[in-house]
Amino acid sequence: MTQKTLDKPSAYLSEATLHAILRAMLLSRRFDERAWLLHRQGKIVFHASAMGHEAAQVGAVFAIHRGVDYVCPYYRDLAMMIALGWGARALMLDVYAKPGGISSAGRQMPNHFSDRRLGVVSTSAPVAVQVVHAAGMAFAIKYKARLGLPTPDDAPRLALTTLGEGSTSQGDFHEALNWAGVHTLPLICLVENNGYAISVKLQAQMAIRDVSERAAGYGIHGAVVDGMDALAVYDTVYEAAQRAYNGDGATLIDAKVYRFTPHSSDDDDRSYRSREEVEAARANDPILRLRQTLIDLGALTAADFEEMDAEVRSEVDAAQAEVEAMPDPAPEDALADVFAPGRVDAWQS
Amino acid sequence: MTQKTLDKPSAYLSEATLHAILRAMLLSRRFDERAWLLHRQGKIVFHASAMGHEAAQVGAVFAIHRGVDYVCPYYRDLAMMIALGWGARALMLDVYAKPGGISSAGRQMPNHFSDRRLGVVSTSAPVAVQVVHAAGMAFAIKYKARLGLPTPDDAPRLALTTLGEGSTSQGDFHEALNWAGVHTLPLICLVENNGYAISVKLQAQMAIRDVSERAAGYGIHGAVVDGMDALAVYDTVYEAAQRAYNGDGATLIDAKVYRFTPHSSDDDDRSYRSREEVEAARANDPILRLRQTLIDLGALTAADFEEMDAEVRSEVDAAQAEVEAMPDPAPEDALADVFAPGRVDAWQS
Amino acid sequence: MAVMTLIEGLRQGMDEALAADPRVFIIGEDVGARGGVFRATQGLFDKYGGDRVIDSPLAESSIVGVGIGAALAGLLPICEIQFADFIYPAFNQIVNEAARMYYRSAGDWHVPLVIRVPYGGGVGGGLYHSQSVESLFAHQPGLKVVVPSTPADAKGLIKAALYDPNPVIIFEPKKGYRGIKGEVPEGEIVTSIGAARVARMGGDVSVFAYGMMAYYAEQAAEMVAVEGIDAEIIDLRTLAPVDRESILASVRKTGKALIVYEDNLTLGYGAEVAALIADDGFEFLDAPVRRLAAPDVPATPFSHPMQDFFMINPDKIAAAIRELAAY
Amino acid sequence: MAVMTLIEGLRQGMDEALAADPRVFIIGEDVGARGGVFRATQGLFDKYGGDRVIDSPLAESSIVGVGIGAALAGLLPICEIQFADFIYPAFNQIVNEAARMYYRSAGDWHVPLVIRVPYGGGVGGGLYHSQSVESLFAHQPGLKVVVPSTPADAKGLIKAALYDPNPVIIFEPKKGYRGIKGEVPEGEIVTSIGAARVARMGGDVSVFAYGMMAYYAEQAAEMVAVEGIDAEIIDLRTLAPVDRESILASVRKTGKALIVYEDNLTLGYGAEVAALIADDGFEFLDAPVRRLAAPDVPATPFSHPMQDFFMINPDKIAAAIRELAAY
Ligand SMILES: Cc1ncc(C[n+]2csc(CCOP(=O)(O)OP(=O)(O)O)c2C)c(N)n1
Ligand SMILES: Cc1ncc(C[n+]2csc(CCOP(=O)(O)OP(=O)(O)O)c2C)c(N)n1
Ligand SMILES: [Mg+2]
Ligand SMILES: [Mg+2]
Repeated sequence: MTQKTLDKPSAYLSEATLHAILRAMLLSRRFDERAWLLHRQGKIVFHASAMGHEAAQVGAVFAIHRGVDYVCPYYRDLAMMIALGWGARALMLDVYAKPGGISSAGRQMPNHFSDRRLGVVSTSAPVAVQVVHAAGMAFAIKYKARLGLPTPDDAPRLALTTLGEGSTSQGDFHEALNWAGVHTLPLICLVENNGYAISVKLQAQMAIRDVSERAAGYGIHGAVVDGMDALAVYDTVYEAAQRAYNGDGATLIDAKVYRFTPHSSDDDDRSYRSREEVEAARANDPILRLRQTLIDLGALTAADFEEMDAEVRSEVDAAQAEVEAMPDPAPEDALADVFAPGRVDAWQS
Repeated sequence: MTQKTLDKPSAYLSEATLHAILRAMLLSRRFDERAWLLHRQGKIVFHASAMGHEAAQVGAVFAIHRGVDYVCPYYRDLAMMIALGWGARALMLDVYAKPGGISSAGRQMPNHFSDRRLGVVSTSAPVAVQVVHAAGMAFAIKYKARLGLPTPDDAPRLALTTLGEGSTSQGDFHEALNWAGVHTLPLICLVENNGYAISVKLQAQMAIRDVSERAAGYGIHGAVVDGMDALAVYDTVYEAAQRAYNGDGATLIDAKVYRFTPHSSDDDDRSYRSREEVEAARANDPILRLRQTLIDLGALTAADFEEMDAEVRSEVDAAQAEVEAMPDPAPEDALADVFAPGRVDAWQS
Repeated sequence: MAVMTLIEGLRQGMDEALAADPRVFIIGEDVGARGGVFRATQGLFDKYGGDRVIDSPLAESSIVGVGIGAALAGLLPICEIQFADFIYPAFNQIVNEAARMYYRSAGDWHVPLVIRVPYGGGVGGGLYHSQSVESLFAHQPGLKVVVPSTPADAKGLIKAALYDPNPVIIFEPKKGYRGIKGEVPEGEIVTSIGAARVARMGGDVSVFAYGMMAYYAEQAAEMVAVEGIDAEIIDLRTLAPVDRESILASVRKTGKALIVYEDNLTLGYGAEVAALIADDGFEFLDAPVRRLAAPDVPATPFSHPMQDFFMINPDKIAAAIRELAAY
Repeated sequence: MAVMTLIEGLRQGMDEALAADPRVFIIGEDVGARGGVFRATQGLFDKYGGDRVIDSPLAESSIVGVGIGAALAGLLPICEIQFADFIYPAFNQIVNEAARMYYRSAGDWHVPLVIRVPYGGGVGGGLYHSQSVESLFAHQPGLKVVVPSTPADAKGLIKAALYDPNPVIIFEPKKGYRGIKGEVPEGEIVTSIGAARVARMGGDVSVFAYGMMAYYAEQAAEMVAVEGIDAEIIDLRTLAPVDRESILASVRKTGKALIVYEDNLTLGYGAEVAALIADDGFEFLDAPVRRLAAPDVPATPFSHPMQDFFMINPDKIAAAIRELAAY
């Protein structure tokens, strides 16, 4: 722990927190690997991976007020859900589409996350819509402060939203960031830039190198970060979060990552990228990088890592065993929850 | 005509062309004034003005291949239509909604221009949609060239599209310019920036000063121009046109103008801007500025201008007299033209 | 009771809501100093300030999407779409997001959003300032869709929409904004969403309509009354959820159903009403289920002769009632 | 004649069009090297190159809007929307622009655009990979909407759409992409837009359906045939314009109409068919006009028990036929 003198926020992270970051990434990875296995075994019908994105997702979440600030994630954010507080069981409920699933009780495909208690807004599939919701939530934060509405001490103070670089081509991305600029909103828009939108390469998606080049056009801040480096992501998002908390507006972050797996279990990526490319990228594994960083810092031993790994693996095992045995939703559950009952006052949040 | 030594394309314009530019602006103005009068007299039910935008519209059109290159205009572009070849009669048919109207034979409100022979695509009302169409037309130009499809010598080589600054907030604006960047399209997007979207000020629309600051985010060129100076607009659009013709891609131009009138005949601008502001802006009249420039250049006398003015006024008078006397569309015309008949081959353009 | 116009009823409803609950705010194009292009929000900016009555950027998807986010965060937004014709850019946010949020989160998140949308023709607005788009939204489970045709319902429905924890779209018949006048009770009134209104009792023919067409249908009923035809006029008022019972009760009584709407015939809202009657009301029917609607052309033409040809009016409704009565 | 799957029919149609006319090109997400997420365009990128089979940015409004512009400029674009659920961002371009261009320019500009859209449920796609959205578009005059339910029609309709000078949307029942097989004539075949297909002649009950539901209805008809119920199956095939005559002719014969669609009941496409029959076919009717459709919940749930509850299948159709036959 010799880096404390450096002027980067991650240098002040406690060993416990560093371990928590690493553990979230590792649990995500082990769950993710298991899900592919379950898919191959025909036990689940769909999965989409965070593999390669873990540092970006976890590093970001640790830099905000976790579980309090609003989060509008996208389908690839399973490591983010873990960083926010989910365990393997919650993820398992989703992939098995069990009635107890927090996200949707089996209504939505896996990866369409939701957890109101953690401030995580229900994810749909049409891309980029969540960026507008996040702008609206950030708007609400500012509105409440301005109007002096009663807000608990631990109220959300920013909204974090994520999307893939391909999804930035949507009009909604533009409209949301424009609102963020006009209203100086406490918003962080984190682009998990893996260079592909399913098969479509970055170059077919935009004529610029960094998505953050668009920030200036909205009068907001922009940043680029190595999304395979959890602590670098932490530092960048931390800075963006301070900006948001201090009323200095929104930040658009381009986090360079790589998707180690096909787009989803429905995809076959051989038609559009070479095995060599994938192998080369896999060498830059964000988990192994953080492991090494922590070892170099003296904050972790190889044995610690093995222990942590064994522990998360058994969490995944236990979750699978428990959830697999659960009953499926009742068919008629399809009819529930079309309209919220009651009157608005009862819903005060 | 002493400026020919300056390195600006407008310095090479012939006296006849300079007169044509001025005349188009003047005819637009006189028609525009008449339309407001007709509206007050209850003879027509709607009008929206180009007053204050004439230099931007006419200067732009003279810098492209007029009547050949594609144009996707917006509702404020009446001076642009004149520059493209329309007379007062064509505009009059639209405001009176007569069956002979080129734009729509009375189907659309006035200001929803269309003229296929001039390459002008039918304008609708939802803002910014035309920017995407223009990108598609620019795409078609490039496609035909790449595929070696037979194109006449006088085929369009670029698409020019216009919109107000408020309309740049729409997602379609973003999506269109992104295509232009990705495909290096021969497109010119001219923003007629009058600082208001009906009542909404620029500052409520975007957190930047110049719309063209967005160009970099799409990997296209950006430019700002004094939109009250016809020759400056000509120069800027000329450069953008050369870029398009040469395969060097698209340009986003922010032309600073002012709307001298309310948004339309349905608007009352007193609620949102002061009379002082409007009067001050009117002092910077683009027509009087060009008149003075040409007089200074020795390309026009005050008497020339008076003669030109008398001539355009009588064109407006004659158009009104003729069109007012025409019969309205037959009620059942409402049923025609739902579907184009025939097969696609017959439609080859 | 005060007599006021439909738009005054709306404005009063919003005014009272803004006064009563700081969570309520308005966003939309020109809703601020300009008071809206129809003046629906006139005076509210001066009264409540720019923090509560907010001019948005010109971008409908974000007007609704920001509204959704704010609603999720506990506020009560009223989003104004300037004309129904311009609601399509927000279609994805309304249909895929607002309408599905409660269902997809299994009741965890809800979206108490109100969307106000002036709609309808006969105002010289041409293809893009006249559209009736309600059937597209009444088709979406998870959305409530209401249409006032009286000033009291204008106020009562906007209140009901604000109290509803679900997204509610109010389609406002803009031709009636100033033309439709009526009494509005003082203070709090809430029109219950899901209940039709019997605008006129009658025994010969049932006419189902809403918005401007309900207003016209009442006029048409008076025209045919002097000829001895007794039409019952049902103002459907809430299109989603629809009041099946009131519809079927009326058809049971008259045996004849005419549905009037100003949208295009094919798959306009009246198609569902006709289909519902043709199934559950079949045994009551003494005549074909008739629909009177705009022809299937892309939208209302601008020129007056064409517009009048396209639009439904009291005379056309009276003629359709007569024809059905004579069946 | 070759036997092929529905998706092969589509692909062959596109392949022949690309070969025959250089104005034809394809844009969409992943249509290039990937061959589309369903492989509808597989091999076409290799055969015709990246200038003709073009991966677009991930932005549906621009996929359609660029298609409109290219069509206006004389090209013949085929725009692929990856899933029907993602068509809403393009709603404004399709409805306000493509559908109204010819009308609003009084016939001056036309938009020969083809939009391909995989739709429908039963594929484990949950709320956002299962939607049926055809009624929203069949409601729009100026748009043609077709739905193949056989490989021959898949090819014939894509050809017809390409030859049509108007915008045509092809909704492709994705669950049948590989499951539906059939003979496809060699070479040029064109299915006429506006004509329904009598998939099975029968005298007891008329069943109107399209896409996967037409395929299922044929199966259901065989199930009830052994019980002595003779159902006529009409594959509507072109939803706009609709084939009124074929619908009415069938009802005249059987006196009983069942309309089957997998969209939500309320204001799904079958509402229009029911309404049409309840008016022009009223005198032929011996029974209520029945509709069998998905319940009015926001969209298909993911979990299999719930999905199966939501979806229409041959058993449910057979049960509805039996019930109507017994009326
Ligand atoms: C509006 C919309 N269109 C199409 C899709 C289908 N789709 C799902 S993910 C995806 C690619 C997204 O790429 P990117 O944004 O780069 O995110 P990544 O998956 O690479 O993390 C596409 C096209 C969708 N979900 N939404
Ligand atoms: C999608 C859409 N929403 C709303 C409108 C209504 N409307 C018409 S013009 C206008 C303001 C446009 O302002 P700007 O783009 O700056 O152009 P200007 O009129 O100032 O030239 C608005 C809100 C519209 N036409 N289209
Ligand atoms: Mg990506
Ligand atoms: Mg403006």
